[in-house]
Order: sequence, then structure tokens, then C-alpha cells
Amino acid sequence: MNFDYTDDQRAIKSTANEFLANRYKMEKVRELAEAGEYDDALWGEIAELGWPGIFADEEHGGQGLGQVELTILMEELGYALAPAPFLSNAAAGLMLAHAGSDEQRQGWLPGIASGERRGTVGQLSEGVAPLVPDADSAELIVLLDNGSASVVEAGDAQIERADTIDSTRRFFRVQADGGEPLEGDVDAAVARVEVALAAELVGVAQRAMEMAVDYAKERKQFDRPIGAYQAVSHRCAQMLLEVEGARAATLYASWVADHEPESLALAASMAKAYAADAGWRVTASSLQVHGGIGFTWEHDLHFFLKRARTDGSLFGSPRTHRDRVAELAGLSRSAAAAV
Amino acid sequence: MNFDYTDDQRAIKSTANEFLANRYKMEKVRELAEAGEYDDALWGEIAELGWPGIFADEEHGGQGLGQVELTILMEELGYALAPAPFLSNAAAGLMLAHAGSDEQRQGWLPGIASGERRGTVGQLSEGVAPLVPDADSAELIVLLDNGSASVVEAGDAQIERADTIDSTRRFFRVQADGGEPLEGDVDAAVARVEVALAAELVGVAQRAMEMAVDYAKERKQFDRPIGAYQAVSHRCAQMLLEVEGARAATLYASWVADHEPESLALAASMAKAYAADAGWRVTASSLQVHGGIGFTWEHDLHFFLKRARTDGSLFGSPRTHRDRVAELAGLSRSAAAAV
Amino acid sequence: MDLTLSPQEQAFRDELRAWLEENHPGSEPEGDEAAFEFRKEWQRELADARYAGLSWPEEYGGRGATLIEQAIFNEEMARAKAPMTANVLGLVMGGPVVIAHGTEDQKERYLKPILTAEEIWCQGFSEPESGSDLASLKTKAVKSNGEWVVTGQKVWTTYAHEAKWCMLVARTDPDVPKHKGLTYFLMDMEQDAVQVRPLRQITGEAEFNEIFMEEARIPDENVVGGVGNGWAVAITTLMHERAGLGFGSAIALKIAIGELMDEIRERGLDEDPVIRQRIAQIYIEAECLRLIASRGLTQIMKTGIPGPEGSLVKWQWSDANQALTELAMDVRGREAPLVDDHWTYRFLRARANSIEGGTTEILKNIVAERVLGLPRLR
Amino acid sequence: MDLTLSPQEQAFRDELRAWLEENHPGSEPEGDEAAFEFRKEWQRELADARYAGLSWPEEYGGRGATLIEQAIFNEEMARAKAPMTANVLGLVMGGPVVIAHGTEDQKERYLKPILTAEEIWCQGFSEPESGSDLASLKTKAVKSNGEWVVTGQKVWTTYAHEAKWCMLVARTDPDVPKHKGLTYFLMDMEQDAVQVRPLRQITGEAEFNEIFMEEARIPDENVVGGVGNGWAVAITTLMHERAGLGFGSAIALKIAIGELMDEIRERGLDEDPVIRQRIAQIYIEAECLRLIASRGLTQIMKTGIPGPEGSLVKWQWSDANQALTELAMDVRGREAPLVDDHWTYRFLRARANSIEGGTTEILKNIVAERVLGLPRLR
Repeated sequence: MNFDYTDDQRAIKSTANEFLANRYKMEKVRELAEAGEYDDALWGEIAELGWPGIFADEEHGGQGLGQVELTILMEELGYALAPAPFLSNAAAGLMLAHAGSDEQRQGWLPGIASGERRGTVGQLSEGVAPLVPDADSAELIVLLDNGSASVVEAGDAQIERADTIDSTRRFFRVQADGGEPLEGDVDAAVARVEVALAAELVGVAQRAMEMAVDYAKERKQFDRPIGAYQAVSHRCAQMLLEVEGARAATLYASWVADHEPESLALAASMAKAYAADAGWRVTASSLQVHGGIGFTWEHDLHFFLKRARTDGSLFGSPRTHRDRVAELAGLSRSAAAAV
Repeated sequence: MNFDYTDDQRAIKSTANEFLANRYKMEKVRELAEAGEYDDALWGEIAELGWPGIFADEEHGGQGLGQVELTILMEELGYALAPAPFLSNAAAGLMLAHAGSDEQRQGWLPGIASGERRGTVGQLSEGVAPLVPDADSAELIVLLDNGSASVVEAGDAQIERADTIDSTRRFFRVQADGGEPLEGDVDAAVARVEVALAAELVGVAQRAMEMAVDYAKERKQFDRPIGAYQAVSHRCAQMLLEVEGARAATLYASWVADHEPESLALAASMAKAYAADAGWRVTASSLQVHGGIGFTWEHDLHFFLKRARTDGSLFGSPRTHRDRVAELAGLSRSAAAAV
Repeated sequence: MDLTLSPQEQAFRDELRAWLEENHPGSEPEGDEAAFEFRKEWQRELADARYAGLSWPEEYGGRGATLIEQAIFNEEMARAKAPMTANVLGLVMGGPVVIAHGTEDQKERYLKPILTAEEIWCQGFSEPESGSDLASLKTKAVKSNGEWVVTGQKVWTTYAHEAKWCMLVARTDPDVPKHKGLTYFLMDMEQDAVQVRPLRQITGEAEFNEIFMEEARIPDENVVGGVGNGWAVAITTLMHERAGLGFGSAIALKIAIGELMDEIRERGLDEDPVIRQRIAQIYIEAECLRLIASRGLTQIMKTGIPGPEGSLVKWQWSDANQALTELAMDVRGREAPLVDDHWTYRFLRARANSIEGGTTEILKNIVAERVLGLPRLR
Repeated sequence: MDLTLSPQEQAFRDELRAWLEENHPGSEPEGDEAAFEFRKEWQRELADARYAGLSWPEEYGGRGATLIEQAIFNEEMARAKAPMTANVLGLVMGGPVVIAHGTEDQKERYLKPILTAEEIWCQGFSEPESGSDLASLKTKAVKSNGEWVVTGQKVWTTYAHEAKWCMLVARTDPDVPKHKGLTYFLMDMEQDAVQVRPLRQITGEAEFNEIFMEEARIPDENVVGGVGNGWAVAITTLMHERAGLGFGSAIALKIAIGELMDEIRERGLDEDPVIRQRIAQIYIEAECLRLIASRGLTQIMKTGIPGPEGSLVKWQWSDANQALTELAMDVRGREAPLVDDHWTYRFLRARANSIEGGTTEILKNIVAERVLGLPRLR
């Protein structure tokens, strides 16, 4: 047993970290967020690195790696808060790779893996998917509807911009009829998307924690760095507890996706529930450590806080996932799992 | 508007405080708790002070005062943790006074008000009342069953000792058939019992808070009183917040019982829910401040902690009361208010 | 103990209600400028009816209202969803400070235009480096040729762009310990040496401003309470602010809870046991803080001194309001991140509740040290 | 990253499982004395199969097991509900300390009887005045005629009434700063100058003892690790204790969660949405702490140094176990206060979880200072 990255995985992590730190400096992130845009040139570079297809088979143009490697990238993307259509495209890729037919995979995966013909995924509520990331630049949209999924070509859908609190990601309201159903195990594929989101949340929380810790070392009040006060230092310790718990749960779920898929449903719900709470609590707690300055638009923290809150409600709220954990851990299905 | 005691109420409070501090020193409380007994002579003194009938009409041998004055006594009794059949007897008195017929009042209230023929109240679950305080020394037992109530003479009931974690109060399991129904507004009477319990919880929490604060001033670690560390001082501040909230809610509910009974159901549930949580959280938090010594039998704190936890689950758990608050505050009745 | 209103209090409320029914100006127009004009006009109406500066002595245009009457006023205004006044800080802090610490000339000069919103006031206490540690502020005022020359920066200033006067605390003596050596000034905002920059918040709005002073001038007659007494003057102002705000915030919270209950019902979630537990808990906490604030008013009226209740109320309020807005997001479910005109703003805005006007950490220190008598760390 | 067991680890587990199936001694008899004899007998059987002192080098009767193998062992023992060993502290702390810091003579003398439970060990670190502040301890050891004379008091000592040897840390030099001047001794408990008094807990049980020493004697050869090195010797012991315990506690917690789920089902509460939320949250936290502990084992095996995971795991475990037992009380509803043979004990016992073996406050300090690099207060 070895709960640590392999050398290859470590290399992926450090490459991603460096690339993103270099290309998505916070000024850049802010500029894109305020314009509500992405940077196509940077997407080109990401595609060249092979990231969009990291988890896809080599025969479909991917790198043939797994969910663990995707988690490594997602965490770094969250850490950098990179405004890019990566998650949406990866989500579509995961749906096709794990719930698509051979033909669907052959038809769509290569474009997704190369980053040239992108996809996205949305969840329908009464016939409308209110929050679909990057739908305007996707060629295909996977629409989930209570355990089933179908693929719609973007041209066949009505797509309208939807403003969310997270301006670092472009969301759209999507309505479409028909589409081509995915015949495979939709739930298992969705679970992989949940894990990818959990990984992003881990990165967001990690960054918000680091910002809090750095600020606590530097900011002085009453002639002492505020990090010397337990009200602040214990708050930071709590952030570490939650970040490490979220990371451990997410890594485990990723490994399970690759090696023990029969445990994936439970592991994915645990990871998503815990990481969503951690993402929100750590970013909100970091804002409290920052005091007034953390409440200003000028400070970067709020972009992380808003991303965390938004990610938390995509693909199942913490409550929904906890209810599923209760069920999978041995309690029968709840009648009233409404929200 | 004046949210403060009158001079008379202040006098009741200071008399009660002094009497109880004098008669129920902690060694005495401990001795009684370890023996699982009360002290009849002390009960005689309490009866002479007129406390058992404080809320009862003068025509039934009481003092003709109200719920506010009962709350003052209950808080002091909780503060002293006095092992005595006061609450049980007062609960029976409140039921008779507010839900009994004229005849029932005339028959039973004088004995309760004088403390000579005591009563108690229990809640039935499937035909058995598992936790009835002081049933062995009561002459009448009011049994509540889903909104209705009936009076049973103690001689007609099966009474068995029931050990709880709270050894400062004597509990019994009671089973009885029939009994004489109370025709009045049972819910309104029960609400008064809930308020009395909330008041006891306020006193218990107040005492546990004072113990923590005193210990935090005196105990040194790393060459400083532990109360100088925010991990401890903010914990104590939280105790004050909860104690003051519980006290305000309980005083308000008491005043409402006397002057605005149409608001009593909501006010009583708010007080009981908040005071039950506060009682448990403050005593548990006080134990944490005390560290190891607070976990020893030798230290007095555990008696307060156990009383708080036990009071909290009598006459409706915090959850039940919160659900009722939701209902009374404007949300319809919950289907699944199970626990 | 008597939680009913006295006949006088009742009469005050009835009169106010009747007046409000007659004079409620409806809802604010769109646009910052128009809204501000609307608030000015509303304040003038209040002032004419002697409802602005309610607590001020009658000789200065107030009613000498008791705290209970002020609480009644705040409650009725909140219930009626009446607009804000334009000159909140002048009414709540500026006027009382001038009345308590000002010279006769100052009273003559400043009070009337506060009441009528002719002159708007803002507050210059906080600085970037001194948030919780107010006494560490660095803005310097040096006396030169009979006037004071001020250089420094202030932050978290509301209404600065509209204000004529700034209640400014600055360091006039760098050589004495930090609480001493501060002086309270009234600074004219209409001079080039004073620059105002809006400070955008995470909500996207600019509710606050930064003020930059580069050799701004203040005549000596604009010192309030004497040179070197700035700390004492500022602190009494802050205590009045807190005592007054507590009760009003409880009412605002209860109104918001009612709105969320409507939302819950509309979405058919009113039988959801988890939601019910959460909203009930917030409802109870709001009620507790209202009651603690009420008890506090009784205490102040008896002793004249604001007690610790102010700190407890502010702290509990920020916890409860944050919990409420988080619940609102959960109630909105999948759509929660979509910007609506209501809850997403409140949700983000609530993050500042535990920071503005005394962080929760500082409030806990105050409770621990001043109420419970625990030792200070520093 | 590979979370499956290696072939060796798999083989170890299979062998252990088979052995356990053969040799599980059933449940403990009633009565403290009988139960303790039973545990001794069980330990002897484990020792014969070289399952006691698993991590000890083979030359001292152990298996030189890896941390993963130890974790597997703890997990299997917990799953099989196997009894405790009689000499836990000797196996987990005493032996490793002697092996790491002891002389050859000491190894010769002490190790064997630890393994076989012939000699029971206890630990004398804590004192009434020094709980979290371990280095402030006051028990004095003075050298006189070639032996040490010890006077003082220890507390929170398990097994003291059964123990032959006490791992005692005492102050041998009062004139140097407090971490220095401590020495680690092995004290013979069988002398009149050592008195043991049971310390009753809030559960009513006496799991711990106080030890009173009034001029107790320790021969010089019973110093471990050299005079003045007591702090370093004690700290390495404590770190080993924490690394070893984390994983086992996660498993025990998961078993308890399973029992509570049974209780929930039996009471027909398995569809209750509030209960489901609470138990699921605890389930997730238990899983997180198991995973953090697993990652910690990998880390230690790579670096040889226990990381911060120990503190996180202990802290999260105490939170989760307290939440679990509180939920159990709520699940029992009206009957919760009635003393049963199971949950009321656990509920009360859990209050100590956030105190024993490092308070949560101290663990948070450790995380803040040593992991996050935040400044120390003191």
C-alpha cells in the first residue's frame, strides 16, 4: 500500500503547477474574470500539453491515464483559478468515455481529447439546464436528467448567458429537445465528474488557506502578527484539517474510480460532500482572517470564495451527497431528500 | 417596557440563592446524589418558604404569583443543583392549575402548593412512562399522552426505579391504566412545564459557566492563566452568549405565560429548544476548559453536565421544539418530525 | 418586569404609525444619485416632524426620546420598509458627539444642517493598517499657523463622496502611548487636499470609500473635545452607535427570516425536516438577540451605561444573518449561484457582518475581558 | 499511488486472519480481575505467535513489522472484536523506548516479560499541575548513595494497580530551564513508598489511577537514555504512540458507526432526513481520518518521521466520536438519559476524547505552529 503519487504523477503535478502559475497569474485571472472571457491562446497551450485527453484512451487520442491524473490537474486548475473551459470539456469526456457507446466514443472523444471540438455537461431541472458551463463554445452538450443522459449538438440547443457569482467561469442556460442517449452506466460516469469537481474544490481551498496563513504571518494588530492569536491560528488549523480531509477523500475516490469502480458511488459522494463543505468553509474562513481587505473586490480572495460556492452546488449539493452516503453506507433511501 | 425584575422578584431571587447556597452546599448535593436520595427535612423548609405553591392561586393555598417567579426559583434550583422533588411537584401543579377542572384544582392543588401531598408528571410512550421524576414519593401522577392528560393516584400505578445518568434526580418507570382526564388546555399547561425546565437549564448552565471562568482564571499552563488564551477565553464568551440567550428566551416565555398566553406555545418551544442546547453545550464546554480534572467523579461538574443532558430530553427534545417553532412561525406541519 | 409598552410609549408608537401611514414616500428610485436625493428629501420630512435626531434634546431639534422610543422608532421604520435617511452617520454619531463634547459655537454651527441633511457627515476612523487595533492609527495632524495640517489615509468610509464633514481621528502627538495623542476633528471634505476613492466590495457595489489626505487643512476651532482626547470622544461615539443599532438589526433580521420563509413555501420546501430545523434555529437566535437587546435597553436606561449586551447582540446577529443567507442559498438549490436581485447579494454582503463595526474576534475578547473578567493576553 | 495491499501485506493479513479464526478467545469474562487475567492469557498466546510486539525487531521477539502491517493488525483485531492485550503500554511504548534508548542490560532484563505480560507496565508522565504543559512537571528525583529518591505525584495512569514497572519522567535538575533537567526512569511499583489510588471518572469507572511517591527508590541502572534527557526520550515515545493509534482509532470509529446504524434501523429512523445527514457526515469524517492516517503511514515509511497527520487524526477522531455518541443519545430519544450498557457509557466517556493524549487546543497549536508555520504566542 502506498498512498502517495508515483514519480510520473509528481511530474504532472509540478508541470501543471508551474505552467498555471506562469500563465494564469492573478492579474490575468482577474482580467479574464472581469471581462467574462477565456483566453483561446492559452487553451491552445493547454491542449498541446495533452491535458484535455489525460484520462482518455490512447485510441481516442488521449493519454491513457486515469482519474488520479485528472484529479492532479483539476486540483492545480482550482489552485490557479484558471478561467478555461477545462472542467466542462473533461466532464463531457468522462461522460462519453464511461457511458458512451463505442460509436459515440469514436465520434466525439478525439475532439474532446485534443481540445478542438469541446463538450460540456448540464443537469436538467424541468426541461431546462440552468447552469451549463461553457455551452457557447462547446460543440456537444451532454444533458443529464435523473440518471439518464443524452448528447445534443450545440447547434440544436438554445443557449443563453447566465450570470453567476463565479465570474471566472462562463455559465449558460440551455434548452434542447431530443438528443442521442448515452447507453452506458450514466451514474458511474457522473460520479467521475463529481470527483473532478471535488478535486477542483481541494485546489481552491488549498489556495485560500495559503492566502490566510500568509496574511496571518504578516498582518500585525496590537503589535503582534495576527497569526499569533489562537482565534486566528486555530481557524487556520481548522482549514488544514478540512483541506487535508477533502484531499484524502478525493484522492481515494480517484483511485477507486481507476481500480475499484464498485466502490465509486460511495467514494465520490463522500468526496464531493466533504470537499464542497470544505471549499466553502475554508474560503469563507480565509475571508474572516483577512478582515475588511478580504471583503474588497481588489483583493483576489472573493474569486475563490465564489468559485467554491458555485462548485459546491454543481452536480449535487453536499446535502444530496450526504443523503446518498447514508443510503450506500446502509440506511435505506430517504423519502424526503428534497434539496 | 421594563425587562428587569421588580423589587419583589429580586427579593425572591436573593432569598432563594442564599437559602440554597446554604442548605445545598456541593458536598451535600454530592452526598445525596451518591445515595440517590433527597432530604425530607430540607423539603420541609422549602415548603415553609411557600415555594411549592408560588404560582398557585391563594385560594388553593398558593402565593398567587406567576410563571416569572417560578422561573426565578427554578433557575436558582438549577444553579444549586438541589436534589429535591420540586420540579416534579411544580409540573403537576402547573398541569392541574392550567388544565384541571375547578374540582380537580380544589382537590389536588392545595396539597401540591403546601408540599405535603406531592405530584409529578410523566410522558407516555406506548403505554409506559419511562422517565417520571419522583414518582415514588408523589401521591398523584399526571400522565401525558399526545396532547391529552390524565391524573392517576400513585397507589394505582406500577412504579419501578429507573437509573439515569442524572443521579441528582430520582426517576421512575410508571405504568398505569385509566386515570381521570384533565379537561382543560393540556398543551398550554405543558408549555408552562417546558418553561420551568428551561429555567432550570439556565441555572445549570450559569453555574457551569462560572466554574469554567473561575478555573480559567486560576489554572496556569505555560506560565499563564489558561483564560488568557483565546481558545479558552472565546469558549467562555460563547458560554455567556448562550446562557444570556437562554435566560432572555426563558424570561420572555415566562412573562408571556403570565400576560400574553396566546403567544405561549411559540415562546415556550423557543425557550426549551435554546436552553436545552445551551445547557448541554455550556456544561460540555466547561468540562473541556477544566481538562482532565473535569472528567473526574471527584469534580462537581459532571453532575451539572448530566442534569443538563437529562433535562434537555424531558418534555420534548430540542429538535421537536425547533420543529414546532417552524410550524408556529409559519411553516406547515412537518411529516417527519420523528425524534 | 413588564414587556408591554407604557401608555406614553404606546402613544408614541401610535402617533408614529399614523404619521408613517400618511407620509411614507414609497420605494426608492433607481440609480445612486436619485436614491440619495430621495433619502435627503425623506430626511427633511422626518426632521420637520421631529423624527430625525429623535434622541437629541428638544433644544437642538430632537425629541429627547428614550431608548425604548428609539427602539420603537427603528422597529416601526423597519416594519414599514421606510427608506434610510441620507445622513445616518450625522444623526447617529455626529450630532450626539457635538452635543456631548462640542462647544456652543460648534452646536450652533453644525447641528441644524445635520438634521435637515443639508450637510452630510462621514466617519474617518479606520485605516488600512489599523482595523481592530483602532488606537494604532497613523494619520497625522500637525499644527501650523493656527490650523491643523492632516496627512494620511482612511478607509471603510460610507457616504464620503456625498459628505461635507468628516469625523476624523488623527494623531496629534506621536510621542505618547498610542491611545493618547489622538484628537477628534471635523474636517471639511470640500478641499482638493482630500480625495475620495470608491472601494468596491465583493458584491460588486461600492458602499464604502477610501479617503486620501495630503496636507488637508482643519481650522483649530474644529477640534472636538480638546486636543489629545480623541480616543475618549471616539469611543463614546462607538458605544452609542452599537447600543442604537442592536435593536434595529434584530428587527431587520426577523423581516429577512419572514422573506426566506415565503421563499421556502413557494418552493414547496416547508415540510422539509432539515430546512425546518435550520430556519427554526435562526428564528430562535433572532428572537434571543432581540430579547437580549431589549434587556440591554432596560439596563442602559437604569444605569446610563451601555452594557456588554451590545457586543453579544452584534456577534449573534452576524452569526444569524450569515446562517440565514447561507440557508437561502441552499433553499435556492441548483440555481443558487445564479445572480438574482436579492439573495446572492445578501449572501455575499453577509460575509462582512462578522468584520464590520467590530470583528467577532474582538467582540469575544471584549466579552471575555470586560464581562467575564478573564485576563487579557496583551 | 496504490491503495491495494502488496503481496507480502496480503499474505500477512491472510495468515493473521486464519490464525485469529483459530485462536480468537471469545469475549471477556465479567469482573475486572477475571478480565485482566483473560487479557494476560490472550497476550501470551499472541506473543507465542509473535503477534505481540509486532513492530519490535525479530531479535527481541517481534516481527519487525512495517507500519502498514501494524495497521493491518489493528484493523483485523478491531474487526474480529478481539480482546485487548494486558500490557498495552509496555508493548506500544515501554518496549520501543527500551529498544531505542536502553542499554544492552536493560534490553536483556525488560523486553521478554513485556511481551509475555509477565510484567505489566504503566506510564508516569502527567501530573495534576502539568497537563498540557508536560515540561512543567514537579516530581523530583534526587540522587543519594547511588540511587534515586523520588517524591511527587502522577495522574492519569492506566494499569498502575497491575503494573510492575512505571515509565516515570521526573525532574533531576531544578536549576535548568524546564525542558532540560528531566530524566526518564523505570520505577519498580512494588515498594511501599509508591501508593496507587484509583481515579474515578464521570462514567463511574476507574480506568485511571493516581500514583503518590514518597521517597520511592530507583537504582541508577534504571535510568533510560541518560540523566537530563528525559524530555527527548518521552517525546519520541509519545510520537510513536500517536502514529500507531491513529489508524486503529479510525477502525474502532467505523465499527461504532455500524452499531449506531443498526440502532437507527431498529428504531425505524433510517428514513429520517435529519438523522441521515448527521450519521452520513460522521461516516465521511471517519473515512477522511482513516485516509489521512493511511497517507501518514506512507509518509512515515518514506521519511521515518511521523508527520502532522497524527495531530489531525487525533483531533478529528475526538470530534467525530463525540458527534457520534451525541447522535446516539438523540437517536435513543426520550430514553436517552436511562443508563444502558452501551451508549450512555460511550457518550460520557467520549467527553474525555478531546482531552486525553493531547487536548484539541494543543493539537491545534501544533498544527498551526509546526505545519503552517504560524508564530507561537509564548
